[in-house]
This record gives sequence, C-alpha cells and structure tokens, in this order.
Amino acid sequence: MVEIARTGECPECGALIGLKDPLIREITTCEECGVTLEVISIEPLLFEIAELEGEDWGE
Amino acid sequence: MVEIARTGECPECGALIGLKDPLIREITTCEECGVTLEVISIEPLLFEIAELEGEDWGE
Amino acid sequence: MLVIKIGGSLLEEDLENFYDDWIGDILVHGGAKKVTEIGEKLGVKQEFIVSPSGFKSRHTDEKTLEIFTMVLSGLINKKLVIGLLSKGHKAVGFSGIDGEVLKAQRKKGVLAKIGEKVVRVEDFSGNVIGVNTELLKLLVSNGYVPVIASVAYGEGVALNVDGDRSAAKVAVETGAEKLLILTDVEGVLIKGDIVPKIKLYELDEYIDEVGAGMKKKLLAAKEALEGGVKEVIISSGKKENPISQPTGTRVIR
Amino acid sequence: MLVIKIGGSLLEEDLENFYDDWIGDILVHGGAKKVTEIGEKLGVKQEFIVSPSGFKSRHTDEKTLEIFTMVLSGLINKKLVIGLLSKGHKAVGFSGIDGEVLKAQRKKGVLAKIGEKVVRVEDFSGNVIGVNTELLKLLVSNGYVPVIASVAYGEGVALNVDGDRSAAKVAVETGAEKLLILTDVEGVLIKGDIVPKIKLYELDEYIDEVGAGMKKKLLAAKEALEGGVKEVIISSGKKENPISQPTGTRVIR
Repeated sequence: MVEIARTGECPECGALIGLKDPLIREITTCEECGVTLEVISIEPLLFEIAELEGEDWGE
Repeated sequence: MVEIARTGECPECGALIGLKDPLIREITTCEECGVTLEVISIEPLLFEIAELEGEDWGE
Repeated sequence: MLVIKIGGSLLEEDLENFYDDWIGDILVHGGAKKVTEIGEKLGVKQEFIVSPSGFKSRHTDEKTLEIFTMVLSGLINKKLVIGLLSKGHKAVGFSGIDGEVLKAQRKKGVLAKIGEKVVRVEDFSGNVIGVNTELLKLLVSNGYVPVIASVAYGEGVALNVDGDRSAAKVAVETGAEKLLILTDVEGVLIKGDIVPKIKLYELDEYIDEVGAGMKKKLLAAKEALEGGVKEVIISSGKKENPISQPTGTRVIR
Repeated sequence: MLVIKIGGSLLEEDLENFYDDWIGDILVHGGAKKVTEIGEKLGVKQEFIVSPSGFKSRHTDEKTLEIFTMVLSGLINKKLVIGLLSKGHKAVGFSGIDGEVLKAQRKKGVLAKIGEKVVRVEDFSGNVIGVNTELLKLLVSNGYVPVIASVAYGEGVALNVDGDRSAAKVAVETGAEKLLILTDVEGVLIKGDIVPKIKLYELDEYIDEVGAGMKKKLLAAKEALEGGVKEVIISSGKKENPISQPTGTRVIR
C-alpha cells in the first residue's frame, strides 16, 4: 500500500507538520510547540487545536 | 389420523355432548340448552360456561 | 384541554410539521407497525388471529407483549418526546403502565379459528377502564406535556390496548373538549371522498361502512362524544399545521 | 431522601427481594448488558473502543443509541415499574430525556486507537450536568416513585450516560442523605475481602486498585459525597432485604 505523506501548518505556532495517510479527526502533537492537534481536512491537510476532556470512563 | 370422539356433560343442563379431538379452551354449544361452553379438561372431557365478551376490535 | 392521538405509519415519517404546530395538552400514541418490524428481527413472528366473525387482530402472547412495551414506550415514545423538547415544549413521556395512567381489564383471551374449531387463545390485550387523571393534571398544571404510549396495566401485567380508544378514554376522563386523531389518511373516506362532518346519531351507519382501521377510530369517537367530549376530529398528520388547521372529518354531538 | 441505583447483571435476575424491601424515594437504573444482547439480535454489533490509555468503553453510534434508549426506557424500566406497582408502590417510569430530568453535555467524541493512530470517533455519550429536581420533587411529594432509565438529553439528542454517576448527580441535586448502589457483587473487594468502610479521603487509593466497573462506582460515590450526600453504600442486590439491611461497603465523609 502506497503511503502518502502530507504536510500542514500548526495553527498555534505555524510549524510544518507531516503525517502519513492522515485520517479525519486524527489526533497528533506539534513537535515544535507541543499543542495537541486534530486533523479537520486531508486535502489540504488542516489542523485545529483538539479540545480534550480528561480521560473519562464512559458507560 | 385417528379421530377420538369424547363425550362430556353440559354443566348447565346435564346433556351429553360429543366432541372429536377436543382442544383445551375449545368453544362449543350445547345442542340441548344452547349455552356456549368452553373445554377445560380433555380426559375426562369437562366444560365450563364460556364468558364471552362482545366481539372486540383488538389493537 | 386538547388531547391528540398520533398513530399508524405516520409515526415513521418526518414529523417536523407536527412538532412545529404543537398546541395540545396531552399526546397519546400507538406504533403497532414498528412493533411488527422489530418483533420479526428479534425472531418473534407476529401472529394475527381471525375471530369467528372473520375479524383479524394481533395475538399478543407474552413475547409479543414485551416487544410491544419496549418499542412503544422506549423507541417511539422517546422519538416523540425529543421532537417536542426540541421545539421548547416540556414533554414527559411514559407508558400507560406508569403510575397506572391507563388501567385496563384483561380480555378473557381472544377467540381464534383453528381449522374448523373455535378456540380461546391466551392474550395480553385488554380494554382501558380507568385513567390516572390526578397524575396527568399534576403534570399539565405544572407546564409539562404528557406523552403516553398506549400500553396499559391490569391484573399485574402490561396489556396491549387500542391506541384510539385509550386516547378517547383519556379525553373523557380529563374532561377534554376536543380529541384530535391524527393518522395517515385525510379523514373518513366514503367512495373516495372525505366526509366533512358526522353527527353522533349517524355514527353507527359509518362504522358499518368503513374498514377495520377507521372502524376503531369511529368507535373511539363515539366513546369520546358519549363521555362528554364536544368534538372529535379525524385528520391527516402529514399536512402543514396539522393541529391548528385540521382538514379531516369532524364528529360532533 | 434515599436514592437507589440498580444495574449490571442483577437486572436479569429475580428481583422479588428487591421489590419486597422497597423503601426508597427514587430509583435510577442502567442495563448495558441487555442492550448488547438485543443489539446483536437486531444486527447492530456492539463496538467497544480502547482509549489511548487502554481504557475500554462502549462506542455509542447512532444505531446503538437508539437500541440503548429503547431497551433501557422501554424494557428494563417497565419491568422495574411493574415490580414496584405489584407491591403497591406508585412507580412512574421514564428516561432522563423526559422533562430533561437528566441534562447532559455531549462528549466531544471519544478517542480511539486505530492501528498506531489515535482518532476522535463521533459518539452519543455524555456527562450529566443537570437534573430536573422540580419534576422529581413534584412526583415524590405526591406519593409517586420516579424510576429513571439512565439515558440523558443534551444538544437535541439522547445521550448514553453512566448509570452510577447519574444516580450520584440525582442524589446530590435532590439533597438526598443516602445513595445506595445495588449491584451483583457484595461490595468493594480487595484481595477477595469486602472492605466494610471507606472514608472520602481514602477513596482515590481504592479507585486505583479496583477494576473498571467498581472504579465507576467509587467515582460516583466520590462525586456524591463531595456534593453533600452523607453516605454511599455499595452492596449486593441479590440478598434478603437488600435495601433495609445492606451489608456491602459504606463510603462516608
């Protein structure tokens, strides 16, 4: 399977972030500023800052 | 299939009633007094007077 | 007080018009079609029995009763409640079991034709004989909209009862002036035309002329009017403003 | 005021002891096991997802949510109501959707591990953030026993919420002194022995030592005590007099 590497900008610090076969809603971290990000578009690769609640014990 | 005829007494007028392969809760009528009866036992064949509500349109 | 009944295949359709136009006090609903669908998926084949005079009705054995209760009070009821909540109405949904809102007398079992014989078959269906109006009025007077699934309680068990006649009983017991029966047909149809108005004394003629579904609605209308309700309307729930501007058949004293 | 929670496989057992011994004011119940069973029969495979830190939880997609709502509020709820009615209690069953009794905030979706990646997955689950105590007190003060299925309402949809924490929230908001969590185990077990008493300040240690199911109950106990409830008991619902003489673990301030 051909892996497609894509790059996009961190909305927080503008650093370039590369991801292989990104998935919508994939969670990743910006190596530059450390903020947790969420993929909101694949072409182009766009991120938003992920709102993360504390680890929760669902039903 | 062998048909088994059974006889039992009408609880209303005492007349003898014959039924082929009676079923529990089968509804029948006493030819003598005309009352509607319900089979409550097969061996021996016993009847009770059937409580019948008016024909009803169930859900 | 306005009591509204909704049932039939209408319940499977988009009910935005209905929710938008809500101005009633109490909603009663059925949902038999969905019960048959889910029952079959759960491997409980829906049995219909033919009574001696040829009338077809659902045989409610214990397994069917459980599905009936679950689908009406857990699926359809909550769909209707969410619809009304989303329009700002304080809807509270429950079944007739709850608080014994619909008390029923269990039928002595239903007569079924098996081959040439007629046999009484155990059945979990009943007739509504009482309504807990205290609970309904408590809720209505505090701004809540009761949404009642037509499953009743009697002799310690849940009982399948007729939705239209349950709604009629609720209307009578709560002293409602009007009962609106919303369904998937335009109104009482005779030779394809909607009958605009039927007077109480004419009802029996129409009861003999219509099909089984409408027969139950006219019987319910009769019981409502005889119990003091002023007007019963049988109309389509699919149109615009189905509640504020019903266009079906008006049945009056 | 005494709030009682009942859940787990206990719900599938004979509850005569429980109904006989009823002296509570409000009952909250779960029922996840039955949801999985009926979901599978309806062809809706129950998905569990593993969060990044390895915690397994149910993934509530739209189809699962519908079954969750139907089974909890239409099957289990009505079974409990009939049980209490048969002992003379005026039980009224509904879900947290009804009258927005359980208001919930929808979780932003649940994080799931897919291969090496972590992805947010849409989910219909939430945390209870509010209780309609006005409706509950209206019913209780008129002699009714509210029986609440732990399905909540939030952002216009039904939401799957944790039964234990919903019960804790109901206890806090209604100012209950006591919360009794009845389940299918004797109490908090450490190395096979029942811990008779746990103080609030010790709770976090136990939370780290117990399994996922009990972890939720201790978290609920913590939320209850921090919200003003005086005592939380976690005990078995199978014994004689499970409510009047609970023998499990008492968690106190």
